[in-house]
Amino acid sequence: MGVMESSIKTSEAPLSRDDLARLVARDIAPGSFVNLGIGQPTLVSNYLTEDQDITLHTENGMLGMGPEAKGDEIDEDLINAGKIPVTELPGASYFHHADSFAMMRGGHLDICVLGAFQVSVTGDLANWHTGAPGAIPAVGGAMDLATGAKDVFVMMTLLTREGASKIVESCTYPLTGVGCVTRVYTDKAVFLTGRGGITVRETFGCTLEELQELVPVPLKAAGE
Amino acid sequence: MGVMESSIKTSEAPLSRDDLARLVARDIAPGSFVNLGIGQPTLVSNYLTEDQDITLHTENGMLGMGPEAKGDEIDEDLINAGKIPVTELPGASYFHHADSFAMMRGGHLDICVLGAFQVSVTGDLANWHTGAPGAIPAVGGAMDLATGAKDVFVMMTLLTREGASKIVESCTYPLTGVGCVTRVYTDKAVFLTGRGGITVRETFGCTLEELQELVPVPLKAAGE
Amino acid sequence: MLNFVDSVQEAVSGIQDGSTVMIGGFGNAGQPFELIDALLDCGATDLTVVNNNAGQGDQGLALLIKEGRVRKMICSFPRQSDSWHFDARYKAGQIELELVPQGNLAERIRAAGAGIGGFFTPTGYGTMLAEGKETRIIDGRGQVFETPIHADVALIKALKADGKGNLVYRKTARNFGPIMAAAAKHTIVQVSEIVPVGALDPENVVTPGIYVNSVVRVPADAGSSEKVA
Amino acid sequence: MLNFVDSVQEAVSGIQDGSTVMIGGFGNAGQPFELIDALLDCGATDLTVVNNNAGQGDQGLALLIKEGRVRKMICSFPRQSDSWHFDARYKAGQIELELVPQGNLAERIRAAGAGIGGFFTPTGYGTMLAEGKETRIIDGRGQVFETPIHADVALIKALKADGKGNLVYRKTARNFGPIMAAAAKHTIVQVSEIVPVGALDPENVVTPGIYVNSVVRVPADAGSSEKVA
Repeated sequence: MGVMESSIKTSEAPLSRDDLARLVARDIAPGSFVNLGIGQPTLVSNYLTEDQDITLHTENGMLGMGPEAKGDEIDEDLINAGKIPVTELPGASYFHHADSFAMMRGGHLDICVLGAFQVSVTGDLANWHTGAPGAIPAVGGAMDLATGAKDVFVMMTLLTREGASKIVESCTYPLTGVGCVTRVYTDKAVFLTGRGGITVRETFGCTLEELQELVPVPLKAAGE
Repeated sequence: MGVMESSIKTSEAPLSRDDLARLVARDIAPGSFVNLGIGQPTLVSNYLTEDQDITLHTENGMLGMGPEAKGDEIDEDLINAGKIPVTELPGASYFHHADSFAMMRGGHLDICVLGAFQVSVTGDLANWHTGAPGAIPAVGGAMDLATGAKDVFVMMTLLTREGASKIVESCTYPLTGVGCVTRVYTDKAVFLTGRGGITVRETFGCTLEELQELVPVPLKAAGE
Repeated sequence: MLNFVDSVQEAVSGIQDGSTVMIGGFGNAGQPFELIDALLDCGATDLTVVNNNAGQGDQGLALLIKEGRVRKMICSFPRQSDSWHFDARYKAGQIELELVPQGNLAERIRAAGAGIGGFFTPTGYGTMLAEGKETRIIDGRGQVFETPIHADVALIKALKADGKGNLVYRKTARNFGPIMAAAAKHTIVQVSEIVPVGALDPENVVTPGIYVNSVVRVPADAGSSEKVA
Repeated sequence: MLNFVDSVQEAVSGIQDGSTVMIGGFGNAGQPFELIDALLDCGATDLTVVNNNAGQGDQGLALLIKEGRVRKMICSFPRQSDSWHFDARYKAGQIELELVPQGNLAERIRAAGAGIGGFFTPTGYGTMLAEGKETRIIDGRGQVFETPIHADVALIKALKADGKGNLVYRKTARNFGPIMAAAAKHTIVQVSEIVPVGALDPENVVTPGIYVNSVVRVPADAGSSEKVA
């Protein structure tokens, strides 16, 4: 399948994890309410600016979460969903677990940023379970986050350690949610999912044609 | 159908509304959480003693409701379900409407006292709508109260103004709830409903036989 | 997005014809009288209104109904001694009524805000208000399927808002405010006082600012002399 | 009925073999460690335990599992780096696991307390956690039917109780406490402080005393040195 050349933005090199976090942070609209998943997505908080006035939600019952707590700030009653001690910003609020998940499941969060094992062209997400025999399954809030937020952004490396694309025609790992992902941020490109399949917004250190060779689904530039 | 004579308690005369309210109040177990419906049931609050330590719920969002507010106590933000200004007792709490009805519907209230048009032998309740053509229906919280409380007590006169029994084989008015009433307090007798039909706990100013003549369903003394 | 606006007129100016509008309050407690008056003035019509009642006397919601601006009422208790404007429209067949037990009204509003697609409840089972509805027996109890009530706009009243739109209420004026704020796409709040960010204890916030879109300050005593006691 | 008891041992003494026990907490925040220890000591077995996790390290719930007292776990996240006691029992086929998405866990607990017979939610639709469950499309969205989780007993931790059993919590230690208190037939609370009736502002009560049966004071620093960070 041929890929048409296009004028989408690119950069000289793949993005580092921090560069990727900076990019996601920049793409979050001012005033948004955001939930950052455990792991790589947590890095995004390092690059949110005060001007953006982003309010962070943690599903264990808080809006207005501040940075990780250090030293004397550590309070065992104030943790995030990853069980890391955090801080409270002015204007914060606390609520119980059902109210917190109602906030997420009711579609009130603007953006949720999650890690992933695989994302399909139609936005299916697999990020909770490898399905390996004998593995003990653990889902946490992943399915609620995937189905609840207005936009679900995924952050991941494009390729597994073995070099397989995590962007797939159809997920082979057990699903977290169906058709829920709206954008995928990877070290090599930003993908948009939705009606009409997957498109590429920008690439990092590769052309669209080079990207196509890594990904087993037909790609086109966004906006074409 | 014959009625067996029995040794159930009786009194010399039918009970007044206030005597009936006093009786209901006396029957409420210490420490209970209680909702008193609009109208006649509200009178019960006048006869609850401090020793009983009863907590009153009002479905518009409060536990620990005190007596009706008078004079300077009147606060338009503090009303009961009948929209009457009330007061707040120490240890009160406020909550929103969904939490308040969750409390009722989740079976946490010990007793709810309601008025009624009719109660059937199996405890069906009709108290919200005459079903008259052209009547504008209005249900309020009646159906939630009827189905939610652990015990539903009804307070009413035994007979309509026209002399018809409000204890019936089967309600002719539209139902509020099915099989929900556990006791019926009337001016002429206290009835218990439940498995095995209706029984009479005590009579006021009449014998069980005289009572039977007023009521079109077979009666027997409770405990027989 | 959260906006602090200068007038109730500005607050309601975006309400479209045909909208579903939730209005807070139970009796006078928590009724956003000034926002309702502004809705009357702004001219929006063909409204579906969700409120516990259907207007009282010659004010607020009753006037909206009198003026023919309400196509449908969703409420638990329309008939009151002074609900004459609703009564007249209803008897003339000029207003639709969806009568909902009060607990179902509250739970259906809560379900909308919480992303619940529907739920089973014992309330109303075996009654005429369950006619035509799906039912099933769960754990030996008859239950009725009820669906969420979503709204385009909520008009509510709170005591204070902080600069993030966090709200606290006062006594039984809290009633429908928190659940309506979560159920509507756009929530407009009138408050007695706006306080700085940080002035509300995070433990005591009742409605987090995420549920609030427009805040307008209406001093507590404004127009109170016009209210029905 | 509300009781104030003198010890955690007395508080849990009525828990029967075969009970379903909800245990509050998310991570260490809100975990009623001392009540769990007392449950371990009291000997009740064949328990179904509802908690977000399935025990960590060599303490609390993990020890209950190690000792073979838990027949079934209902939780969202059993697998952690230090969940070795659960892992061992699970791999040996000695413990049943009902894995529930965290939001469904919270909503199902809430449903039990609120008298809801069941509800539809988009969470889990199209995934293996919906296999065998009733589904339907509502407003164009696939949804899964979920049922309430009731319990015989809840063990929770709060900051303060007043003499009526009203509770307030502290920061993210609130988590499952309020909904578990409402979902269980008998709710046992450990608090740092017991205050007189009237000492809590009625506007700020989080769990009304109606949901509380036994209160025991456990000073905040008791045993904290034993806790995993």
